[in-house]
Amino acid sequence: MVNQKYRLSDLMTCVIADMLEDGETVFHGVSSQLPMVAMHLARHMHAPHLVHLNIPGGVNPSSIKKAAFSSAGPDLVESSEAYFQLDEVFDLSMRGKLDVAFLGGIQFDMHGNVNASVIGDYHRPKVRLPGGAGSAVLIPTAKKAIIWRTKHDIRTFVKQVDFVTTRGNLWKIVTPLCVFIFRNNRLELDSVHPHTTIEEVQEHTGFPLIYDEVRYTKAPTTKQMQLLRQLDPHDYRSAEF
Amino acid sequence: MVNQKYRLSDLMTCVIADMLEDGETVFHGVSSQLPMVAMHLARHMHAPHLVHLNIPGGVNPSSIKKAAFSSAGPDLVESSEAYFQLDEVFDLSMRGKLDVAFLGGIQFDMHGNVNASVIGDYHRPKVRLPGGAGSAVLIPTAKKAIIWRTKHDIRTFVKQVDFVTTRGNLWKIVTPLCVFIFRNNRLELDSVHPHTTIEEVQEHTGFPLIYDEVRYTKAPTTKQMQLLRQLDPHDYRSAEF
Amino acid sequence: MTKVKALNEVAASVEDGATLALGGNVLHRAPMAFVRELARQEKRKLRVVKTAGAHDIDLLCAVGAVDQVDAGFVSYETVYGLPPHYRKAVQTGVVKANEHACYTVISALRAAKTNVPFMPVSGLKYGDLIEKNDYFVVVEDPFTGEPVTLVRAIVPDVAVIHVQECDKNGNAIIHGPKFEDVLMSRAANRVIITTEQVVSDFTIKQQKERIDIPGFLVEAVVKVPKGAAPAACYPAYDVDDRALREFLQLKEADQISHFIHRYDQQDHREVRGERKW
Amino acid sequence: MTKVKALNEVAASVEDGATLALGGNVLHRAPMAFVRELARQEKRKLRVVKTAGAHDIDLLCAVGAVDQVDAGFVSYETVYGLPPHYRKAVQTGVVKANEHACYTVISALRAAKTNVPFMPVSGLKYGDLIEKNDYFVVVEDPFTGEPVTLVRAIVPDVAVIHVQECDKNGNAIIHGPKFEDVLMSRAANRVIITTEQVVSDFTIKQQKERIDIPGFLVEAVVKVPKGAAPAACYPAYDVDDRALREFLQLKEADQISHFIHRYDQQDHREVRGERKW
Repeated sequence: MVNQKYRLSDLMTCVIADMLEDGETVFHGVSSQLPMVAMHLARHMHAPHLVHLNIPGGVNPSSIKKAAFSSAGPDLVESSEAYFQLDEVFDLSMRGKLDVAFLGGIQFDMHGNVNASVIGDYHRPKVRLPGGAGSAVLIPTAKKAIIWRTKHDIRTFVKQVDFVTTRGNLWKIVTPLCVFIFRNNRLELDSVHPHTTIEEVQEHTGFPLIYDEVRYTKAPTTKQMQLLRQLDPHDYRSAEF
Repeated sequence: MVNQKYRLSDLMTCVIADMLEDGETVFHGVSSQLPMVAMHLARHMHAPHLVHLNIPGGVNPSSIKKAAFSSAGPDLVESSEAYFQLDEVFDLSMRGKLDVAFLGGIQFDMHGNVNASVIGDYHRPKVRLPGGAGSAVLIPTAKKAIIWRTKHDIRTFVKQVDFVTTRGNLWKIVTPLCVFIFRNNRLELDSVHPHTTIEEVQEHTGFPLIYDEVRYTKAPTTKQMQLLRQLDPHDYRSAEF
Repeated sequence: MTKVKALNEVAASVEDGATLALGGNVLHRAPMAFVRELARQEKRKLRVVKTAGAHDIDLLCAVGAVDQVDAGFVSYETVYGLPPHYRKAVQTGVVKANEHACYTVISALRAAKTNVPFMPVSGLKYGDLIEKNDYFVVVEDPFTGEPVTLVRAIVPDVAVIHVQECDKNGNAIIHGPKFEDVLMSRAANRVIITTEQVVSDFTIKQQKERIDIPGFLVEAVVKVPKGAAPAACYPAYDVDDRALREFLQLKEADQISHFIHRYDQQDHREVRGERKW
Repeated sequence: MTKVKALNEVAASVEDGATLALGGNVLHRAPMAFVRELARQEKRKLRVVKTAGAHDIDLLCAVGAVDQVDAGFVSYETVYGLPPHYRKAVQTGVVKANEHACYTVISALRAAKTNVPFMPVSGLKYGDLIEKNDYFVVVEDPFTGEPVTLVRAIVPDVAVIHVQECDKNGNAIIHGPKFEDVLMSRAANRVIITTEQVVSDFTIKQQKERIDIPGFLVEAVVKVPKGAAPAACYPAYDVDDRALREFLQLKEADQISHFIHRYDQQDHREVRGERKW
C-alpha cells in the first residue's frame, strides 16, 4: 500500500532501504544520517541479518535515536552488539567482504567518476571540498557503492568532473529527482521519482539521460512510513534538507 | 657481600639481572624462564621502572610464581599492569623503542652470527632446529640483544655458524662458563665465571678467545640470593639445567 | 615519577614544523584544549594528521598555525557544514591539503607504527589522487608482477589524544569509540595524553583490561576537564552547539583570538589550582 | 540462524591442500580437538601457519597431514623439549619448513588482512633467511631509494581458533592472552571457532566490550570442552603433562593413531549428546 504523505527525505530513505539485502555487510560514514536511517529501516523490514558497520565501530546498533548531530558518534557503539573499528571495516572492504558502502561526493559524471576533492585546479583550488573520506578506497572495493546526494542540478551531474577522486564499483546514485544506475560503463537512469518528470530530471542533469523506458521510483509504503517515524523520531534523515 | 652458596643457574640469572638498567623496556620470549626471573630480580633490586614485556602480552606482571612450564603463559597477563600484545612488542622494537631483547640460539660464531635454524643444508637439514622465533627481527632492532645459553661447548661456539639466522645488535652472550661481549665487530670475552678458568673456557670454545685482561664475573650477592628464593620459589630459572 | 604536567609546559614542547596526529574524529573527542594552547603559543608550520578532522583543524588554520593537513575528510558534520578557515587557507595557498582516503592515513600511520617507509594499499586503484600526490606511487609487486599502490609513511612527532581516564603514569582508557587513537599512540614518536580526569593507579588497575594506551608509551599527561569542548566527549558532554555556530561566523583574527581566550580559564584551571600530585 | 555445528562436519569442510592458521601459541589454547579431527579425517598437504607452534604442528606432522609449515618457532617449551615428528618430517624432506621470524608471520597475515600482496618488514635486514627463502625479497623503497625487505602475504583459507566463550552467532571471547588469534580471524577467508562453552546471546551481550571476534566474521562454531587438551586453556585447565610426555615417546603410526583415538569420545561428546540448539 502506497503512502501518499511522504517527504523527499522519506522517499530517498525508503528507496535506499529497499536496495539493501538481508545478510549484507553495509557501511556508512560521517554526515550520513540518511543512509544510516535507511539501513536501520531495512533491518526492521526485510533485512534482519544485515550487518551495520560505521565509523565509531558499533556493530548493529539497536538504536539510532541518540545520534543527534552526528552519524559517527558514540551512540552507535553504546547500543551495539560488538565493536569493530573503522580501520578493520576498511580492511574488510579491501578483502572483498564489504557488500555495500554509502558514500557522498559533490560532482558526478556520466562515466561514473566521483569528485569530492576540488572545484578548479587541484593544488590551488577555486573551492576546496571536504574530501572523499573513504570513497577512494571503498568505491573500488565494496561490492556495491551507493551514493546519495540531496542536490540534483547541472553543477552536480556534469559531463566531466573537475577531478576524479575515485571511481569503481559505483552501483546507484539516489537524488531528490531520480535514481541513477551505473552499468555498461555509464550512468543510466534507473527510475524517476513519482513527483517529477523525465523532462525535469533532464533539465537538472548536465548530460543526456540514458534509458530504455521510463520507470517510476516506488513510493514509501505505509509500513515503511510507520517504521520510519518510530525508528527516527527526531527526523535525522532530513538533516541535509 | 658475596654469597658462596649459589648454583650456575643463580649466577647466570644474577649476571643477567645486573645487565638491565632502570627504565628500560625489556622483552623475553618462549622457553625463557631464566631471563624472565632475571628481569623480575632486576625490578626488585635496582630497576623498579623496568618495563617487562613478553609474548602473552602482560606488561610488568607482578608475579612469575605461577609460570610453571611456560614463559609464554596466561599468568604473565593475569598479574600484569596492562596488556600489550606480541605484535605490538615487535612493532615497538622496529621503531627502536625496545631497549633489551632476550633471545636464544644454538650456534654462535666469532663474528656475532646466530644460528637457530639448521645444522647442515638449509633445505634438507641434518638437524632442524626450532627456529629463531623473533631473533631475526629483534637482534637487528633491539638496542641491546642479550643471548643466554646453558650449553658452552665447541659445537655451540664455533668459528663459522652453519647458517646465519641473524646478526645485528648482539650485546652479550651469557653461558655457564663466561660472558661474551660483541664489540669491534667480533665476540670478545667480557668476564669469566668465578668457578672456572680462562683455559677451561678456551677449551670449550671453538675460536680463539679475545681479551685484554681476564676479569671475573661478579658472584650473586646475599641480597640477590634472598630475593631469588622469594621471587622464584619453584626454581624456574633452573628449568634448562 | 608522575607524568602529569601543565598544559602550557607540554604544549611548549611541540616545535614549530612538527607533525601532529590529533585523536578523536570530526567533532568527537578532539583534543581542543591542547589545540587552543598551540594557538595561544603561536605555533607555526604544523603538519596535522587525522582521518577526519573538523573544529581542531579549522581552528589551527584560522590562527595560521598550519603548513599541511593530511586527512581524508575535513568538515564539520551535516548540521554545521563546511570548515571556513581550512577552506580559505587551502584556497589561498597558505595550507597544503594532502588529500587521502581516510584509510590511506591509517595505512601511513601503520607504516610509522612498524617503521617501514611505505604501506601497500589494495583499494587505491583509480583516479587523480594517485597521480596528483607524491605520497602515492604505483609499483610492481615483485612476487606477482601486478601493480600495487603504496602510500608513504607519516611519522607523527607527537600524538595528542584526549581521553576520559588516565593515571599519573599515563595508562589511558578511552570510553566509547576509539577511532584511530590507539594506532596514533603506537605510530608517534611522542605521546601526549590530555584527560578529563587523572584517576588513581588503583582505579586503573581495577579495569586494566580496558587500558588502551599503556603508560610506558606516554610522555606527558595533562588534566583538562572539558578538554574536548566545544567538541563532544562521551559520556561527559555533547557538542557546544552555540560555541560552534558562533565560531563558524567569525572572520577576523581578533575575533578568533577572542574566541580562544574565552577558554583560557577553563583550559588552565589545573595550573592555577590543584597542581600537586 | 545458529552457526553451531558438529566437529566432524566442520573439519570435513577443510580441503586437502588448504592453508590453515591455528590459534594459540606453543602449548597455550591450541585447537587440538580440531587438529585431531583433521588427523582422523586423514587430511593431506596442509600448509600450517602460526608464529610459534608445538603439539598441534607436531601431531599433524606425525600423521603425514602436512606439506608446509610457516612459523617462527616450532618446539615444545623448555621442559618438554623439541618436536620429534616435525623435525623428522623436515629432515626427511616430507615437510617444507618455511622459517620465519615470528614477526614475519604476523606481517604476512597483516598483508592478508589488508589484501595486499606483501608487507614491508623493517627489522629483517641480515642473514641467510632472506636469501634462502623465496617469500622474502629486498627491493628499493621508491620514496627514498633505501633497501627494504618485503614478506609475501600468507592468506589462510581457514583460521581455527579455540576460545573459552562463544555464542551461537559466533561472537567469541578469548580469556587471557590472545596471541595472534584476532589477527588470524581478520586474515583468513573462513573462520572456525572451537569453544569450551557455547554461551547464550545474552551472556555475550553483557560483556560485549570483550568480544574479540564479532560473529559476522565467523562461519562455524564447534563446542568442544577440553578442546585444547593436552595443551592448556586458561583458566580452565593446564597442560596434561602425562599425555604430552607420553606422546613425545611415540614413534610408530599405530601408536600415534591410538593416542588420537583415545580422545574420540571427548572430542565428539557434543555430537552424541546435547546437539540441539
